[in-house]
Amino acid sequence: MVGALNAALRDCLREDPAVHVLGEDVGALGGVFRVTDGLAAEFGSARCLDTPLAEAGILGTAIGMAMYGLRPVVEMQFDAFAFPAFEQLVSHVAKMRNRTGGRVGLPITIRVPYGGGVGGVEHHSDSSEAYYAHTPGLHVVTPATVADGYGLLRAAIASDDPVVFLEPKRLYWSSDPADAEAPASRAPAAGAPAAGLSASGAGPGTGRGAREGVAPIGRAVVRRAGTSATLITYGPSLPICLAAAQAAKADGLDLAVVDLRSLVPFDDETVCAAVRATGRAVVVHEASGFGGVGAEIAARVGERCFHHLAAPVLRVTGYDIPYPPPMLEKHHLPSVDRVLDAVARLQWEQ
Amino acid sequence: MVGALNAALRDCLREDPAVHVLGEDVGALGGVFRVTDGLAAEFGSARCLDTPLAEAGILGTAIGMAMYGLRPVVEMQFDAFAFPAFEQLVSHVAKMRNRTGGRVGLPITIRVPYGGGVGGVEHHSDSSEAYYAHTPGLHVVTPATVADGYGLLRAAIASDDPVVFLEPKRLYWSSDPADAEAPASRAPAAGAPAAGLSASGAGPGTGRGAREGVAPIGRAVVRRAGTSATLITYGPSLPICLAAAQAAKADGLDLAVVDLRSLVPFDDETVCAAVRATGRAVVVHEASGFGGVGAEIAARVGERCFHHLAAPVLRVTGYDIPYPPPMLEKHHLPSVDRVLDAVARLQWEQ
Amino acid sequence: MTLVDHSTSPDLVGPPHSHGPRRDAAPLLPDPEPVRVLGTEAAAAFDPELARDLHRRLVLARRFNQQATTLTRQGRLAVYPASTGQEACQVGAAMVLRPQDWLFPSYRDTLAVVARGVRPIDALTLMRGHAHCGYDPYEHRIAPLSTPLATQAAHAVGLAHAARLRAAEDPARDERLVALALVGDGATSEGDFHEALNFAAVLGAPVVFLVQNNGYAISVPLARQCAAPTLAHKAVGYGMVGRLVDGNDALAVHQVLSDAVEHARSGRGPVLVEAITYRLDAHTNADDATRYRSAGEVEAWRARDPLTLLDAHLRARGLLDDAGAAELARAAEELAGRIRAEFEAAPEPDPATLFAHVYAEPTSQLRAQAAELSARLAAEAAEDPDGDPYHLDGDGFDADALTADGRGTEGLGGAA
Amino acid sequence: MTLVDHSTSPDLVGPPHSHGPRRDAAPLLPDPEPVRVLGTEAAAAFDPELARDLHRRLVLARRFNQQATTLTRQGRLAVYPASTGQEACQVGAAMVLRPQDWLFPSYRDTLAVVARGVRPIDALTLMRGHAHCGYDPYEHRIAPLSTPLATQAAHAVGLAHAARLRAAEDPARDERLVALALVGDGATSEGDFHEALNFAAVLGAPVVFLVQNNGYAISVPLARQCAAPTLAHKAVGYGMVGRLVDGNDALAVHQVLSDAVEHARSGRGPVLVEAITYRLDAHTNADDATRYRSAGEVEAWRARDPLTLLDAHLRARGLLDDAGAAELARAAEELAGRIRAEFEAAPEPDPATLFAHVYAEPTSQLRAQAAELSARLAAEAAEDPDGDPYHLDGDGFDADALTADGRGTEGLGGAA
Ligand SMILES: Cc1ncc(C[n+]2csc(CCOP(=O)(O)OP(=O)(O)O)c2C)c(N)n1
Ligand SMILES: Cc1ncc(C[n+]2csc(CCOP(=O)(O)OP(=O)(O)O)c2C)c(N)n1
Ligand SMILES: [Mg+2]
Ligand SMILES: [Mg+2]
Repeated sequence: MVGALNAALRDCLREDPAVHVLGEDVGALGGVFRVTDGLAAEFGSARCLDTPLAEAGILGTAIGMAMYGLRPVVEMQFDAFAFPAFEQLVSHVAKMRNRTGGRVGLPITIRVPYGGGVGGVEHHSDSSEAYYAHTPGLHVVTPATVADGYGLLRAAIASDDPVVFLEPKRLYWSSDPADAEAPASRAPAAGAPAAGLSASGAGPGTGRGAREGVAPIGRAVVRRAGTSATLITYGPSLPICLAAAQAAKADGLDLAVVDLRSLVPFDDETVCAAVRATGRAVVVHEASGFGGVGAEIAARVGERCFHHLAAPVLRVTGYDIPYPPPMLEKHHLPSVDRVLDAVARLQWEQ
Repeated sequence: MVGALNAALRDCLREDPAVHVLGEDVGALGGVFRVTDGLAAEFGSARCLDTPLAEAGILGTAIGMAMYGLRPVVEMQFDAFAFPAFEQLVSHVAKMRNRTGGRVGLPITIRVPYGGGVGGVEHHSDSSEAYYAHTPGLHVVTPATVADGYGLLRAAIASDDPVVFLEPKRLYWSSDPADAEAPASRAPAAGAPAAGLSASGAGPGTGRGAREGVAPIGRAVVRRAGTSATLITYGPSLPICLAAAQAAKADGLDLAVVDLRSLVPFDDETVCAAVRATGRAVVVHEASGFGGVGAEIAARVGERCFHHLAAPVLRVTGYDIPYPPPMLEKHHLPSVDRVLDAVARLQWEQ
Repeated sequence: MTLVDHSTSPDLVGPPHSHGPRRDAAPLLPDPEPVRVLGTEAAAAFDPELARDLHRRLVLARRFNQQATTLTRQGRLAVYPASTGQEACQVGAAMVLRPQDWLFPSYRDTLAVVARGVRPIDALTLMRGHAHCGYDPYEHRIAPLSTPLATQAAHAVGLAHAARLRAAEDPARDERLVALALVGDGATSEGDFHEALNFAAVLGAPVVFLVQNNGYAISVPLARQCAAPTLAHKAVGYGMVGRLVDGNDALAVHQVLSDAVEHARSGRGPVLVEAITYRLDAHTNADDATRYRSAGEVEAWRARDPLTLLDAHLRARGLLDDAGAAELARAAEELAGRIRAEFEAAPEPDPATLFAHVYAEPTSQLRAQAAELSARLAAEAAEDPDGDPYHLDGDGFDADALTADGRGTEGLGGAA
Repeated sequence: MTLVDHSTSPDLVGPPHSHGPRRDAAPLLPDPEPVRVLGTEAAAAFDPELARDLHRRLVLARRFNQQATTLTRQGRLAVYPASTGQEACQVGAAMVLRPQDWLFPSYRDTLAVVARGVRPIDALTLMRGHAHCGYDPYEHRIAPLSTPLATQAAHAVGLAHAARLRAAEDPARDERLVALALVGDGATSEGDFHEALNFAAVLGAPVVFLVQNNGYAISVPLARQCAAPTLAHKAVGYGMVGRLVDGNDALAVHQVLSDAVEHARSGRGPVLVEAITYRLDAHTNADDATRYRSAGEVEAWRARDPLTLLDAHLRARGLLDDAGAAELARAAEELAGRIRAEFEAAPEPDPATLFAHVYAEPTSQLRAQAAELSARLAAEAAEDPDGDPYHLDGDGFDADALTADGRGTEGLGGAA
């Protein structure tokens, strides 16, 4: 996915002089994950700016840049290292348009590598999407495929609203899973073409309108159609769910897999249609379960699909513990087995 | 409630020389809400310390104090002004015990006035309990009555774990509602006496053990027994729910009201027993709904009480918007009418 | 464009202190004796018209503070953090800026906002509780009053930096813009202050940071806030120029800030100015200042009231007489009356504004929530036709209605 | 106890700059020429035994860096941020502390931790990935290695402040404790650094802040990090003493840090020390330093290797000969061997540790989650008896097992 993200940044920098990248080590180094590789060389150190080491300062500076008409793309080096910028994010970035009666919008993209599974030492594997998703005024998106890495980042940068763009560290070196089935169609009523695993499945972008390969913010996609039960997931857990669906075939279960892609705005339509079709749902993410995004998903599915549910909506998530050290993280992360265990508990006997 | 909080601090300062209060304006001024009134005069400016204006510095300093064996009680002046300390809270306070294999516990109480309804200008009325509740390693409690103001603060300070102590600004000047019915008994299996509206309803404290008037962390209380449906709430919304229950009588509905008091640890037992008894539930809080604590409550009630539910668990919350200006906040806050509307949608016809 | 001089990369075979830019500290350090004009020889040389203009604005600003405080007592203003005693800083900050410049005020800086041309009612919208920011930041080049302390300092840096970037791309469109960020003495303790100053210095951004050191952060005196020789001494730690000025000497404030702004404008980097002043009123109308400071202290500072000092100067130099003072008093009353009238005429806020500007386009969830509220209000209105007249069918927040007719008044300057 | 001298409250009738404490800036400012001992007359006066001890520890520290780097190549260590080239700072920091003092290291400071007496395997636990902090902070008076940059500086302030508070209550129990916080040049840009220094100065806490200025924050050179004359110049902005030292001169580092620690210990307040040094290796084994710095630059600094400099000094003064060097090399190999042996013997981590120490008492939810994992692992073990041997019936994390037998070794000092 790193290549797709890099390409998206490069294309945006090329097409729009207002786009500026800034963050720690994004210049000569190309970022610790190399997502900004070569950008300073091509566009100069002013447009791909190595900042001092201070995340609140970075985001605060980006706010001022956006107020002057630029479209800053901020890189936070790791998820936990975005926390120093939390006040700037919650009290300013998320609220600026609202507090100025629509006058001052902040088209800032905040790229945050998140999640674990890469052997990172403490503070390098956090999943903080729940904090962002609960903050009105932010869009929160996360790609799970290479194509969406490109398409959603384009859309985020094109958006006139601030977007927290969560990059699953585990999938940085991924190519799209060959065994994933072709994208199933979205809920027909939604009216936009499904964005699939290839960049060709473009839907309407936000902000400055759609472009080739731009994935729509606010649209989930059914990665795998199924009739038995519906797995709802996003980001780093998509491959787990696809693998679980594959494995479940052996038990005669045909699992649908929904990739949310966008946590805010939330695509109720696609999710509810997919759940109603099966009557059973499991939500999967690696962040801690308590108060996680999975709670919101389970709650709203419960509200909206109550009479279609044959079993409670279950959650498979990280435990309610600080992220473990590398040697133990495998126990914490949702696994195919844990997903299948949850599916097995969906009251099939009734 | 201010008096009860002040009394709790005073008693703790008297009883335990390790207890230290620190924060902005907690000294001569007694805090902007006067919760620390008179403490500097009685215990000296070192034990009730006016700090420089820097929340990360305050919490970081408190961490070091706790490492040396003190029990710091930190005041954050307003909810949104705790955000600068977010990294210290999430990356250190919440994780220290875990990351040191249990060697270094941090008995820090972080008092945060939260919520709206007091005519505060922007950034003065936020509700951020969802951020804290999603952070493993923190306890998160919030009193809704004067007695719990005293009892839970005592328990928080006595706890050997960090406690985010959320004080509903709206209830600072409250006395306990005279019209609330006597506390109904808690789920019998839980084994602890119910903490009622008077300070006499003491249960076991944590950490250094129970004391007179100390309310147990981790125990919800049924504020009103009822048979028709169960309102689940906490902090500033408790009076709304009690009033709604009162009003519902006119429609022949007998609503139970559960006051969570402790968001983490969560009292599944009391909540589930109360929901199972009625088969219908509405969750009420003033924070924005999306990804709020209400989502967690609805999700876990859905998981645990699925076969007892006659209707979906509904939520009445603040909208998914930045907190409004004072003149408009009444529209945003859950009201008796909104609670009753939700109750009316609990599929009574079926 | 060179953002910073990187030619000073480590002298590899030289001494190890070659790390980073080496520059002489001496020119960056403030004179610990604050700059004064009043009572010095420089006062005689000061432009008399400018001095009179400053004085006029101080008089109006003082009246504004009084009127706003009165409105809090009448319950028409939820809260007001008066800048009484700090008017020389407020007025000076606005006056040294050119139209292309930007102001980044703190919550106490309503008067700087008004002095830059915003209608009083709009500058007070936040404190009235009708909306968050009552003026259009782009129209006036003023960021919203910032309640989270020190956070807006970084915004000033980013904006000034962006303007330089744009100017470098297209020199013809170079605005030669300066951003002025206002913070209090207490706010200098925040990490955001530090980060903003460092970014400004490293980027060489044209920003002036004005610290209004009024001696207190609510109840906390400076001695418990910072142990530095002066707050201006912080500048050297960022490699920027630090200056100290008597903040109650309107002429000195104007001079030091003008110099600082031109320093930044000319590309010589940011400047930190500390103005030593005093808040004569309580923190806000809700505060009880007697809890933390003595009446004697306040009285001593009242003797150094910036208005009194400038008044005395003008009278001594024959630039003000009783007739002039009476005329000024009338203008001040006219301003107060206008504020009251604006308050009378101000419309109630529209609940539709709650949802209209969370995002550029409301999400489906927000549309549903807006519809729910709209239906509820409609039902309430049906029950009680005399009640709340609002419903949610419009785009909401009619900020034009708030700012229209504001053009001619131009804040304190045009109140005559 | 007086936390800060508040007798300097505003001189009410005096000049307005009476706000806050007035103190002379001059004694706080660093000499922009870093302190050196090697190559100066002071070298001759330096205690020969101390110089030899320092040298011995530098040799061992260097070998430690090499061995750890080798372990990363063998995949036995997940990551290692070497301090090669910075050993004089690492060793100096540990040596100037007394037993009652506390050390607050950053993630790069494994060697300072080892030099203070922690077993290598325990100091490396974080980087091995077996647990977060492998040593008992209370046993060694060392906080966990801090990955979130600059955040631990405030912890040092709080701990030092608490110790003073306790000492004031009971002077007989006064430990006269000093806290030493280590940060990098990049970390000085964080707001947390600013806040910690300000708190230390206002509280008068006995803290020494040592900035190891190695010229880079990962890839970002100091010139893009800060434009100050030196980082030590930041001290004056807090009202504390700032000192600059050649961080590759082990004798100078020892001297300046000793002075700073005694300054703090004697109640004269905190000190900021900038040590100018260079990281000879990449940021970590995962980093590619050729992307941002030249081979020539590295070579130039290698000529100022702290080990080479001290070696030359000792040989010139007849304090080291080939036989002594050979003995040292043997001790270094012994250390390396011991590290490898400790790695061989280290047990696998126990999954029970995941839940055991989130709270003092696990919540019911955590107990349920632990039981779920335990059942799953038991089921897996039943399917595959040769698999993961862990189950979750214990209290978990047996830190004693990690630290036992570590007492006799005393880090670098006892490796002989
Ligand atoms: C981040 C943050 N923390 C705390 C507050 C609460 N608060 C509002 S004003 C104030 C004191 C500000 O003092 P100073 O910076 O000196 O400005 P002054 O009030 O004197 O103008 C405080 C603590 C805030 N607004 N923002
Ligand atoms: C708050 C925070 N932001 C970012 C990082 C990622 N990071 C780890 S090391 C590093 C550079 C540190 O540079 P410096 O302070 O000079 O220390 P050095 O690596 O040179 O020892 C960065 C940016 C972090 N660990 N913490
Ligand atoms: Mg002040
Ligand atoms: Mg460095």
